Amino acid sequence: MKLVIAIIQPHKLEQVKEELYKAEVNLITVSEVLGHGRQKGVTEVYRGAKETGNLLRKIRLEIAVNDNFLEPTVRAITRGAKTGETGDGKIFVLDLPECIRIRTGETGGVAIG
Amino acid sequence: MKLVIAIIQPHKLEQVKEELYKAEVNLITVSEVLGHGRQKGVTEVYRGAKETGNLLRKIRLEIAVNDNFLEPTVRAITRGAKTGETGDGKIFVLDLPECIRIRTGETGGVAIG
Amino acid sequence: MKLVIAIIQPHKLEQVKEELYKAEVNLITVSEVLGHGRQKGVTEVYRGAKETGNLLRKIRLEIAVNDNFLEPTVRAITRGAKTGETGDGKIFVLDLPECIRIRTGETGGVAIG
Amino acid sequence: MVNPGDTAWVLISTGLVMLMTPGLAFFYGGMVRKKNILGILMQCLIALCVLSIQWVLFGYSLSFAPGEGFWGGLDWVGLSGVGLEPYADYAATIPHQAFMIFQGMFAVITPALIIGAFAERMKFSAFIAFVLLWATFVYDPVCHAVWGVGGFLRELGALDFAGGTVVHINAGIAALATALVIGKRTNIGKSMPVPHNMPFVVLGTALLWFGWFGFNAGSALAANGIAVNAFVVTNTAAATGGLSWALIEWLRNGKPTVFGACSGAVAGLVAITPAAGFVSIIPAIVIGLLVSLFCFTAVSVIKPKFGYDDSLDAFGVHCVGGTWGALATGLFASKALNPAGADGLFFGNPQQFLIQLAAVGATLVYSLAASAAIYKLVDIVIGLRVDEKQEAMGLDLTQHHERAYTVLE
Amino acid sequence: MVNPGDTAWVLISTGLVMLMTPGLAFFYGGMVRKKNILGILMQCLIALCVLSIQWVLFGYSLSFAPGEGFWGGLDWVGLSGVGLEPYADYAATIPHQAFMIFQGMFAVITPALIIGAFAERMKFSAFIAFVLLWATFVYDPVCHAVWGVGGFLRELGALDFAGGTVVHINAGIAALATALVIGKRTNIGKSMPVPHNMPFVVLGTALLWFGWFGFNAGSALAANGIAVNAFVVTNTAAATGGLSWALIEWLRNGKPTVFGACSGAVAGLVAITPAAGFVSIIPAIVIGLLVSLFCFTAVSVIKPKFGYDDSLDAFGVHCVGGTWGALATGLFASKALNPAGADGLFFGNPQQFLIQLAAVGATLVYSLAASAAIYKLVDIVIGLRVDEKQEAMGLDLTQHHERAYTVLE
Amino acid sequence: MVNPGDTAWVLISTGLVMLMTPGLAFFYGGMVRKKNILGILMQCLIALCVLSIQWVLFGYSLSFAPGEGFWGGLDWVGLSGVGLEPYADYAATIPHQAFMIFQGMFAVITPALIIGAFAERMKFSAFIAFVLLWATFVYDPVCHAVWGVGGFLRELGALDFAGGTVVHINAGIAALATALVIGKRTNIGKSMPVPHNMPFVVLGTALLWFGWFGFNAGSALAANGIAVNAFVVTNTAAATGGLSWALIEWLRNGKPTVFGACSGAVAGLVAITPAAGFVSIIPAIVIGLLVSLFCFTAVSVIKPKFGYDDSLDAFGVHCVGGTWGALATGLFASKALNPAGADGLFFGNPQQFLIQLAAVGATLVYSLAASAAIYKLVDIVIGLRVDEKQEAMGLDLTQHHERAYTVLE
Ligand SMILES: Nc1ncnc2c1ncn2[C@@H]1O[C@H](COP(=O)(O)OP(=O)(O)O)[C@@H](O)[C@H]1O
Ligand SMILES: Nc1ncnc2c1ncn2[C@@H]1O[C@H](COP(=O)(O)OP(=O)(O)O)[C@@H](O)[C@H]1O
Ligand SMILES: Nc1ncnc2c1ncn2[C@@H]1O[C@H](COP(=O)(O)OP(=O)(O)O)[C@@H](O)[C@H]1O
Repeated sequence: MKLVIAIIQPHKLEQVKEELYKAEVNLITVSEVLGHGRQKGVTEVYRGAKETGNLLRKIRLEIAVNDNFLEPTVRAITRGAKTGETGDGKIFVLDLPECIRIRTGETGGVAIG
Repeated sequence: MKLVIAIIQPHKLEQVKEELYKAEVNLITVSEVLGHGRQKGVTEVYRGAKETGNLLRKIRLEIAVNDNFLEPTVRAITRGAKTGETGDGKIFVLDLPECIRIRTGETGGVAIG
Repeated sequence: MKLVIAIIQPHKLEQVKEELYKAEVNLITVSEVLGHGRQKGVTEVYRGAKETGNLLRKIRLEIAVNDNFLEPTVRAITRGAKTGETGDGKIFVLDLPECIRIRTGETGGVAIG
Repeated sequence: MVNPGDTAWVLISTGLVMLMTPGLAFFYGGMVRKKNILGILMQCLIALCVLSIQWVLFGYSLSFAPGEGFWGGLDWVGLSGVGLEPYADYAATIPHQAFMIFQGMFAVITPALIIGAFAERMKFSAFIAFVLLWATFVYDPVCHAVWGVGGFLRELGALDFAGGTVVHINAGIAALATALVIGKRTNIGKSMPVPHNMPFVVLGTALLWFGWFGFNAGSALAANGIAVNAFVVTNTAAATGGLSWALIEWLRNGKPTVFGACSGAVAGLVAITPAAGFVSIIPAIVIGLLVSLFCFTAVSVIKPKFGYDDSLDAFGVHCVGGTWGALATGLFASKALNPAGADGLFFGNPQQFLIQLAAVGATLVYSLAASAAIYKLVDIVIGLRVDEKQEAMGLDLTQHHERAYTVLE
Repeated sequence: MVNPGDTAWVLISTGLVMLMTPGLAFFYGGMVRKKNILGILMQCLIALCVLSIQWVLFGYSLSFAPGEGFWGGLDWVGLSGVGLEPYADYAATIPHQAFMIFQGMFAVITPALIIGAFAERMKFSAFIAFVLLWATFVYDPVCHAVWGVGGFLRELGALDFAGGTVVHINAGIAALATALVIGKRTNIGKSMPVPHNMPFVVLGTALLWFGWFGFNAGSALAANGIAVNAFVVTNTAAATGGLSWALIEWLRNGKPTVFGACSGAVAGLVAITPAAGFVSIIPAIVIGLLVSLFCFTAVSVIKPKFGYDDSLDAFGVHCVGGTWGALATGLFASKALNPAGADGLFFGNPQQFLIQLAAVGATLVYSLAASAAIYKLVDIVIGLRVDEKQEAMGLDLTQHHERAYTVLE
Repeated sequence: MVNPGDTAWVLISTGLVMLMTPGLAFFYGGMVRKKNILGILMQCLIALCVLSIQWVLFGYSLSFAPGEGFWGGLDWVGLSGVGLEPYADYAATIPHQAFMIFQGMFAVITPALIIGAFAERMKFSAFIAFVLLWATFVYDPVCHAVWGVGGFLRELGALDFAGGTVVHINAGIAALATALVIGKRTNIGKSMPVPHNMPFVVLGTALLWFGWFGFNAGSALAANGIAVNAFVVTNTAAATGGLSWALIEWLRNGKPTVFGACSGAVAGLVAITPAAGFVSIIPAIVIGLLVSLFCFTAVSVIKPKFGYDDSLDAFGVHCVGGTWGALATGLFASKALNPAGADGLFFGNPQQFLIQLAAVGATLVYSLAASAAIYKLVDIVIGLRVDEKQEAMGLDLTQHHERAYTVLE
């Protein structure tokens, strides 16, 4: 099993979710994060003091998948999130040795979906 | 060492924390996330436009433990978080090769607690 | 590749970021979390009801690095975040088997930076 | 004859009192958990809607039409006979409808005060039924008894300038009744829920304080010296109440809190309400200083001891503060200040104190019994509480299919 | 002669109407996504600034200087001749400048209402140009036609107590025009953006309701019986509108929402505006009950069907509600209540209903055409829309280099 | 004799000015970091409490009892002799206590303005001591000098309609003194803290603007032509100030900001304060346009250059804006408008400009010295600053044991 962590642009969330559903990946966990990457932020100005807003709002997705779903998941995210400009984000893939469904106590691959 | 990530219902946090303390797991990191799982969200309505609130508020726990604490941790979370209905959430267990306590520079198992 | 997760004090973020930039680690993802550790929270009082504010505000950093950057990264975080008092936080290091840059589709070490 | 200055004052005072209901909504709304704030805001908003209509249709008639000791009757139903000429028995220099709408805002906020007691667990449908019944069978009669021509407490000589008995004791004791009937929120106890947005509590306090100038000084029903006196003592009691609560916390808990200062200010406003047109500045200071002691004790000592879940302390602040204010009026009232009033105990007339006691007692007994009965009735017919799962998800989502705040974007 | 009571009432009413623009800012601001709230707040704030200045410089003259049917002329430019003595043709008991500044606040909020239509996608520079042109070439002439000495709809005998045609139909139909010209927001459709801060919507509603007392009751321009009547029916229509919308939702969607109750209250306030000085309490209830039905249908049925993106329903609430109010005035107006008015259809004068229809029609036609033309012109010269990337990032960052809320600390 | 219209106007104006302190609380509170907002709200709230009490106990007497050049004396301590009849030397048509409580709200907000200078680092206990001492030894004497019967600047003929010297210069220069004495916040410099809640800044601005109508137009102490004039120029200067600041930013930084427009509106309100009853519309426009230039320069050019940490620009806005306003009064005042005033330089009386200069100078010198001394004294006795760890954790948790917002649920 794998744990996929993706950092994407906030306004791409809807599209990514759609692509994931199309790929039959329905279970996801989403949170708001701030990211600093290659993308330059808009300069913010407060009473003349300029802030090079170096932390930009991003969305973080966390998706646990069985191995055979890894590639479709990564592709779905990429399809939904790509604009071709800096700031599109990254996908990180971790090994996931164990997964437990709290409701049933099931473990492993069957607990993921 | 293991890194345990759990997604639970918001109103179960207090109980999970209690169970964890009983299991002598005292160090945790908590954040608010949105989850999409099998649980159906309540439909939200804004001026007649219906939103199938497909992202539900959840709590994410992150707990680094030594291997011998893994099972008690998982059990404590399960005890605290289980209602038996969809939406109870998942526990993900990752391998944690290294852990450092910033204050002392200690590393490994001793730095976890 | 490694995924470094660090939990630090909120007011140390600026310094940690600076140290990371000095170490040429420029890409990070930041979020707000609540932590329960050894540090005792300030007791909060609401109409006489005391809350031992047992969840303290912390900052969580997530940084994917190539292996040769691991040590500089850990050291930079430590330099920036350390005060020597409880609550300074922890650094967790995970193996990161894969990383994809969404914009270009690049994978592996080259996609990290 | 209609005096434009007095009319202007009563109209703007009416606006100020109207603003208190949203003020209360934010005061209470900031105190609850994020998932329940819309529940509070909606209850306040709907109370404003429903009771505004009830008032012009029949509430005003029940309360103020000249009638029996307890009941104004139905002569003024639908405002028939309530016109744009003054009705001198109530106010000789403003249009009758100005008096009517000013009083209407009191009839709106009083039931809304009770919301604090059953916050975070009540069904919205049951709330509407309750608020309508309570306004009709508790507020209107008590209002008539104290302020209506022919009302029995009015005849008795009870002093209540702007609503110590009618508004605060009445709603405050009803709050206790409802808290007892509906029972505690689930899963609280070990760790009490914490106010989710303290700035909203402060915003609410500010709007309440501001609006209370209309509430109290508007109750003079003219822009005269009594109005000015009421304005001055209102501000003073709010200030001393706020300071006093903060100081009590400082001594007892080591730090003064914003929540405490807000609570104290509101308590001071509550306590000065019945007295505002009858007492001068030094009594106002005393009233404000002591009310926070009484309310703090009720909220932080008595409530935990008895364990009832008056979630946002509607009883602890309004009933306790209102009772103190009504009794203090019997102590400090002075005919030198307001010849239309009476002298209190400290001005040589212990009789007045007894009258005040009687009025407080009558209100407490009637309102407690009637409120509990109505609330129980609603429980039987509709059911008061949301189920446990709904309570866990919060009223916003389950009662209104809305969320207060988005997380993303 | 200047009457202090009337002057006090008009001044405080002016303050109340001023407060409605920030009220609107929060009402609208709470509805948009987090990334666009400052865009809304800024547009409202700058409208208040720019139009306050436009008004004293030449707007007031264009609107109210005695002139032709459509145009007041330039006699009162820079307030020359507009002094501190009463100008009896408009208001005999208050300084002329008091009338001027009271009207000024109407001239501010009317263009600001349109903001709801093009929210979340308009360039700030284009907004300033548009608002200035619209105020000058749409608001001022319509205002003159209806209220100015010599105005052609005034001569016709059209009744508009506080701005049903001048304010709500005018801004509401302009909203439709701008929504059509600027086009839909990108990426909406499947999932409509959700209000990011419902408590702000409630706060805005509360401030609007409060301020509307000044808007309507202040339009009596004196603290007299007509002002009191306007105050009472205003509150009543807001209450019935709010309740009615909630009930419609309850029946149709299973649950009443806070957003619905707020929308309904505002719709009730809109609808009663033209009628406030001419109708009594029962018509006010009818007006309030029905307006929510009409506006709900416009917003939840018609808009989705036609698919225009009137983002925050400025058309659906203000044009629809204002039209109903203006026509209802022709139904329910009564000379018994206000001899300076006229009788409506239900009081034996069908003529008045036709006059109201004509006034509504004239306003709709002129404002629709002129607003679309002006908006298109601004598009050609400056460009109306931010580019797609800016729309994705939000107006706050791209138009103002600011964020509304910090995430950390 | 008491005039109800005038009394209504002064009472509601008092309410409006009271509302400015919470307005200020949100204006300032939105600007600080999340962890310090309650510190701001609490300081404002407690200032309202403590100074309301100080005022009725002895502050009013020190300020307004007929006395020496600098000191009103103790004749009116505890409001003895301050009754419900008019006191003609101050206001002939309203109860004396109405004048007293109106002035009391000025005495509350003036010290609260200073909070902006030492925000995010001051101990709460030290704050209370400071605010009480400052009100007594700086505000009360300066107020007496300018407005009290026998006050030396009043005798000199200095014009200050609603508080340019007494309120804004006085508080603004004290702000500089305190910022210098307490020193900079730790760890700022590289990246200045960013306002945590811009909508609160806008809310505060709106409440300030609204309240300022009472502040300035209420200072006529009657609902007459002067009040109307003050109302009109107040709104105009706020509008031009807001627009002007936005335009300056547009030219200089490429984009206008909401924060800038709010700052400019407040600066415009500050500057028109001393002039409001003495100047007409064109001077008001000039005053508003220029004040933003001066304040923008102070805030964005001078402050960074000198490096003092006037955190929320209490000096940069209030002292700079107030000074410009006081001097502008000496330029633009006109007896034709207000015979009780004087002619300014542009109306042929250069003398008045010199008098204004003298009044500004005297206030600056006295307040700077006295404020610094008091602040230093409090530092020695109690200690001004929280320790570094507390500053890092924030004032909310460390001074009040509360958090403004919950993260979960
Ligand atoms: N090595 C990394 N570690 C942690 N987060 C990263 C890393 N690289 C990118 N990110 C996250 O991804 C976001 C987008 O990265 P960025 O470099 O702007 O995009 P792109 O790779 O498309 O040019 C960043 O804001 C940050 O949150
Ligand atoms: N495979 C997964 N990847 C990421 N998050 C998941 C996954 N499965 C579940 N979750 C998280 O757990 C929450 C609960 O899952 P759900 O399917 O509703 O519960 P249950 O498994 O008890 O039926 C979801 O809202 C989501 O946040
Ligand atoms: N084992 C752990 N698992 C998850 N989070 C942890 C763990 N240990 C520490 N943390 C996080 O780090 C924060 C600081 O830990 P704490 O024990 O207070 O600091 P220190 O180790 O410097 O004494 C905690 O608030 C918590 O968020």
